[in-house]
Amino acid sequence: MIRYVVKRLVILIPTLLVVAIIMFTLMDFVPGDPAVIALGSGNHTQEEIELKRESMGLNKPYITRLGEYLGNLIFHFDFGTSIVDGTQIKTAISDRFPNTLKIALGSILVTIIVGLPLGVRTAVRANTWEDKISLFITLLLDCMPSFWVGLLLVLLFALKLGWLPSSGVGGLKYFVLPVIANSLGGLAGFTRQTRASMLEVIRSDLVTTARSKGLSEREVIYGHALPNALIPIITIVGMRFGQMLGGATIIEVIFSIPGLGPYLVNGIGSQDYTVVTGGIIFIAFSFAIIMLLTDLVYAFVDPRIKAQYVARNRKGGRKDE
Amino acid sequence: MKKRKERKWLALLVVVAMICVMLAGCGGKGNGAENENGGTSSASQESEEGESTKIKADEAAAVSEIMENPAEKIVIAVDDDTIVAGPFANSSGVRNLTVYTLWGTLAYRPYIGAMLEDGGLELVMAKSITKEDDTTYDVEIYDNITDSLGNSIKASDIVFSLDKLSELGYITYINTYYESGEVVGDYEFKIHLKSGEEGAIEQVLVNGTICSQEWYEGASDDEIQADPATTGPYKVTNFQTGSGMTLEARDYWKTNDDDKSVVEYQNVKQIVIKSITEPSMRSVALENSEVDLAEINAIDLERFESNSEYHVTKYANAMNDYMIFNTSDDSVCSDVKVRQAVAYAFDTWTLLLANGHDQGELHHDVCPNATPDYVDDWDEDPYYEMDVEKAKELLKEAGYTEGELKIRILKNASAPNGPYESLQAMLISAGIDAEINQYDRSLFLTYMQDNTMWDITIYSEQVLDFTTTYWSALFSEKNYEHGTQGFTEDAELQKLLAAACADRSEENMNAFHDYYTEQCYMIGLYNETKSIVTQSGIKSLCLVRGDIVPQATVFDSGYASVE
Amino acid sequence: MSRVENVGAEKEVGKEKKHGGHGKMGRHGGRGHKKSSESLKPGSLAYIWHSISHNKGAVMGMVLIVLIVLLSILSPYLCRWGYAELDVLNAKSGPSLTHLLGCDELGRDLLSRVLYGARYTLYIGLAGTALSVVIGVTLGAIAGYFGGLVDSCVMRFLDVFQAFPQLILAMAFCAVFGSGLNNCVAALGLTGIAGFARLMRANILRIRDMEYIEASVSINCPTRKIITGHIIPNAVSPIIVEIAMSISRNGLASSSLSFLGLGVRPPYPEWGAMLAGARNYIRDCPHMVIVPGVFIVICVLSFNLIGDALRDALDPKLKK
Amino acid sequence: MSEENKKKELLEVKNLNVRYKSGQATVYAVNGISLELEKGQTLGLVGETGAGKTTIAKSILRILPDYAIETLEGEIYYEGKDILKLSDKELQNLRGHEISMIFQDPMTALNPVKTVSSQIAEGYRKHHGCPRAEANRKAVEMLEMVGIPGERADEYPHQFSGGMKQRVVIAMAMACSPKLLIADEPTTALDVTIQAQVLDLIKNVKEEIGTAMLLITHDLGVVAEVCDKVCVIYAGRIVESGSKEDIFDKPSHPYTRGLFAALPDLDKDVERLTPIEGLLPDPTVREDGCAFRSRCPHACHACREFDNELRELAPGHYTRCWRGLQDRED
Repeated sequence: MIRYVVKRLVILIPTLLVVAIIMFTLMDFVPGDPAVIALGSGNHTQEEIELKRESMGLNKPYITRLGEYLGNLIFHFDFGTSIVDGTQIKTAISDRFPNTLKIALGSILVTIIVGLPLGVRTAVRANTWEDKISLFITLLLDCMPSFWVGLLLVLLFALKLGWLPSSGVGGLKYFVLPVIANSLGGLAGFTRQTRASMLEVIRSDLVTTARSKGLSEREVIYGHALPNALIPIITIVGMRFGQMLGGATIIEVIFSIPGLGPYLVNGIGSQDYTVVTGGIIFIAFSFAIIMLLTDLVYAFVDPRIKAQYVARNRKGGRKDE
Repeated sequence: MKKRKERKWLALLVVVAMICVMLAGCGGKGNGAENENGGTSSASQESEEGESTKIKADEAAAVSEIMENPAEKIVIAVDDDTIVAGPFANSSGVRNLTVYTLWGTLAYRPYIGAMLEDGGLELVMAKSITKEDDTTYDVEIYDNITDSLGNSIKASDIVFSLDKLSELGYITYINTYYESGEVVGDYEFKIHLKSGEEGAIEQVLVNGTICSQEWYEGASDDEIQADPATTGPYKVTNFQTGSGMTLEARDYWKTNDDDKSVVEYQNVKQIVIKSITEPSMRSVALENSEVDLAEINAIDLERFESNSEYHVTKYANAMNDYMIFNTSDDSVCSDVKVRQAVAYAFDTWTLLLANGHDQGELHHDVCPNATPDYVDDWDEDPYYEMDVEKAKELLKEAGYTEGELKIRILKNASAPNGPYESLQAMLISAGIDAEINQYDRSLFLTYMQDNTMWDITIYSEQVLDFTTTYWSALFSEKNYEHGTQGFTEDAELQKLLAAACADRSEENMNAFHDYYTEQCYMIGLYNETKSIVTQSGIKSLCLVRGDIVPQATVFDSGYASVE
Repeated sequence: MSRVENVGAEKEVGKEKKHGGHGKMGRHGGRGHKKSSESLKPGSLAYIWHSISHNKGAVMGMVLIVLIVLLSILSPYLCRWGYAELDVLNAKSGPSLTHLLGCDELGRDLLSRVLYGARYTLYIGLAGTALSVVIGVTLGAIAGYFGGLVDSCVMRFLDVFQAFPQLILAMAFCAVFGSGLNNCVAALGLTGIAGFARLMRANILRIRDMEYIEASVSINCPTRKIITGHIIPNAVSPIIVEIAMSISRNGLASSSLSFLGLGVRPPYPEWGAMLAGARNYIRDCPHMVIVPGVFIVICVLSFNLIGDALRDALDPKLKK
Repeated sequence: MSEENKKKELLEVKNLNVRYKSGQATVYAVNGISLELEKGQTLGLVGETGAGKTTIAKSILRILPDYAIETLEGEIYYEGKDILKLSDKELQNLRGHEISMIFQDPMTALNPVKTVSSQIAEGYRKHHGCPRAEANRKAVEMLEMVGIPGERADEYPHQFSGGMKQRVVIAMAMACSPKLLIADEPTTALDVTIQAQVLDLIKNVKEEIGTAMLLITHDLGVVAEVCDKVCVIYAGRIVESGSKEDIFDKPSHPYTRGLFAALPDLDKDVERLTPIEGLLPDPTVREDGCAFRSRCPHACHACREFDNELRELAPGHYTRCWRGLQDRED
């Protein structure tokens, strides 16, 4: 198993290198000259710009700049400094990532805690009115844009009831509203997916066998049916968690939470290409890690896949995506 | 046969929760009534309608009166999430609020038009400044200046800081005027300027943030940005990127209150800066007493004005909006008739309303009526009021049929949509096909210097001392590669400008004003009245050129911060 | 003569005998002439249409969509006010006789803007989805069918693509090429590719090993024909479901883009832009947020209902 | 049924009717089945696929898919109590403890993500409330009883062959030594060599624990070897029932005869076997008269008016065909 994890990590490096190279090259072709941007607003004489280009090393040929950049990236995880205000991108990301992580983790937990039982219940009671109503409500939540939901939640819980702070960062209670606003959106998709995979398993023979052993309905559904329906559900959870690591931009802007979202949005807004490149490489890296974790969880949940990983190593074949 | 489970109320509960969320959200107007008392003018000191918000000279309240009730803490919500505390940085919302709180400068400008010669400048680090000739000044500084880590500040540190600022290029004024510094003694040095222009020395004295060279060169990047050795009256604690920081009063080297400039007061022990970029969230934070002070949009203002627990302070926005015509041959606006047609086709007050404000001052020149050399009777003569018939006539004269003329409006993405959409709507109804091209902030600045990308745009500038300096910033060919900010190459314009700059006689000022207005190269629009809402414990705010000086806020005896 | 009838046309395709000409479907015993969905070939358009029209939700969804499209086309003639006409006097006013649904902050009539704006949101939803379907499906088909090196290259490329959050990728795209209707569509389209490609590939892998593909390969029918003739039609059913979902997702995403100032440029009254623009007035003039919000909800709901009906029609085992 | 063996009786099914709803149509799966089973006795249900055999078995344990059930009528008495009226709790105590079931396809019957021993121990713990260790010991004991080495107890189902999996299913069913075992075509999914082993295993375990068995199959060979009584099922009805000897020696209903004619017989030298023509009638159509008449070689107009009543040919031997009587006479 460990060999499998190592193998996947080794495959990771080329993927990220490709991402880094793509982003670095892309940002070279984007309009706007980094030196001018570094000098900020107002107009500058030509030699000032030239001086700045020299100090930023922009005159070196593309290949050496790329080599330097990748060298820094791999050996000391240094994404370089921001063009606009010269701050270290690494520190900015390490300051901001915990906030995004808290929202992402919170939202995933809420999605699972609410979505899973709801999905199972609607599957067990398929096509009854309860099934139709909960699907309709989650669909309704799905349709409402997140900034609208965020605002309504603040007006109700922060202002009217005064239970929670309205915005900013601090203790855990600052993250309650953003997490709810962020997770309501994805609930419909998650519930529907759980319902679909549960429906498939509920009608299979193994459930009938379990029932014939005299187990209670709860033991049959949660003990036998759910473990077998987990694989597609875990894929959805992994995919959504990976996406959220890119920063729930809208929620972070509404609740003034300094996460990766606003950092990248401002970076794109002020053409701060080193920030954008660094941010996206970091997100790609964390996304790939989450994908690897999801695959590992597969093995944990389903022994057949674990066997496949272990067997795959001995034969040296490629794990089929 | 399956026994029906009894959890029917689960779905009902969810539906009920949904409805009350909707009602609470949208019922804002409805049940906000309990504290609405019919919009009568509240007890707070509200500037009456029409009183010109011109700031001639802020008589800074006498030091003793300010220090009467020192406060423990004040929590300020700002509309900007780039939290910056380092010595050298670009100007931004947070930077303008805290630069003088954290960093000492040689001098401070308490009002528009304050100059060195007439003693308007308040000296901070500089003990005395003597002018040797137009481009060199000899400055003597106090000998007991220290920063928050105790490093002493000498002349060498000051020259180092000014050189560093000009190298990094964050403050354009320093780059345009500061040539070099020459250390003469431990506490004395000479400043050499690139040009003897009026106001040049003030820009260097006022904008040069000073820090200790020894500390700067020894500190790591993170320390410089997040935990700097500040030379101003406050130091930084609890720095959170993108979210806020806390400024704490430090034992300041200048003890004699009389020498202190308004920025050197320490009237509150702790200043907490909280970044809340969403306007509606700022008013919620204020109502929910999470902050003591916040800038509020006009739309949310009404619920605070009618509430005795809050004070509303109105002030003229330091940035003045004006419209620029691209008069180069690559644009349709090279024809004066087209420019005038566009000028007559829209109404400026509608633009102001569309910007979400209901108060403000319409301009009769690109420069607001706030400078000593502004000619008051400009405000009386007619200034391109909306006249659709005349606009259509001018269009015909320029040879365009209805809807044939296509105008490209360049817009900055972060500027509010309201004014541009209403401008577009008015132009369209006057038969001019207008299109809005919106770009992000820095791409917008790049395209502004490219005469093939736009026909008209709205830009804003801050007036610092005189109308002539404001004019030269916009029109003088020295500042732009070709012609003026609107690419106008007009020798007559430059001649009149030079004359006005040399001698600010009314006759010269009128000549330039009339010429460029008649040629319609640029037209002044407005500066809206902004409003800051504070909790009632705060008696008055120290507002200089549109920026709050938090350390000089005047508190009531019963003041207590929300936190 | 015994009548042959196959109960519930589960998986076998076209097993029952057809009587007479194409028009007359299989005749049924004593249960009158009603054509039950079992008699049509599963996967054929008639079958899909038949089972959708029996699904109450889908019918409602389709009626709403058609209604909105009609109103949008007719809106310039129906409404008294143009969508960009300013009526500054009663800006921000609530629903009144002159303005049925009230005005926005500049005094433009919300009713005409919302109706006229429908075309943009729908255009973004449909065009964005079309772009991702075309590129995504072909990529998925190629990766799925050829496998091996081609497959892993495409998959690695998709991994990279999928790593970027949709919003950030769309923003980067708009920042580089400027915001505006078509860039917004291109941005949303690009970000949808990975989903469709993966779905298509999974289906292709499932179908590729089926006997009837091996059969057609054995009679050396050209690969191109196999892909277009056999694989794509059978792999298309999950894609149709995903299309419906993607349209509603894109429509919604355009409002997030407008929130960040990258969506449709004014004066086009796209719902997302209207919603994002009115967010600061949510407490004092809620109608400015509710009107576009309700229309977005109706639109997205209808597409989801249609999507669900399609899924039930094309994936029988989930029907019961 | 005579009075005295009433009390010996373990299971009595009276007039069981089961109808499914499929789309708009109703499927008449079981149309009035009545049968009895004494302790330790083995009853064989024989019939073609789709005759309703599995539905009967599943309705005894009430594990029919309730989303698809339209009506489930009749009484099923187990030791005097009607299973259809039992509460969920009582039903759960019954399943796996008093009555347990073996399924047709071992590949899908077992839970792939749980170890074999845990799946067996689970049932045992449920009914005996004993600590985990004891349940596991019982599971290993059962596995060895069905011929699976104890050390393989913690492996997963995908590591076992089809035959081995069926042995696990049997071990699971017999864990709580039930009084009645329902076996739904236990050997159909296995290849012939394994079939014999599994059948012997079932017989030995049954005798050892003294379990009555309801065996569902379409393989007359299996019936001959294992069953004491036989019921022939056609289109949801018993067309002939009786002891093994009655059915094998004196088949009277045309369908039963057709079944035997379709069997290759070693001692008879026959060129071609005579299969029964056509297929089962459409279950969504209720027809009067004898359901088999469309395929019955002796069908005539009388069959249409046939009142579908069982006729007693001899004590314990019934047939649902008026013609059957005559065969006995000539």
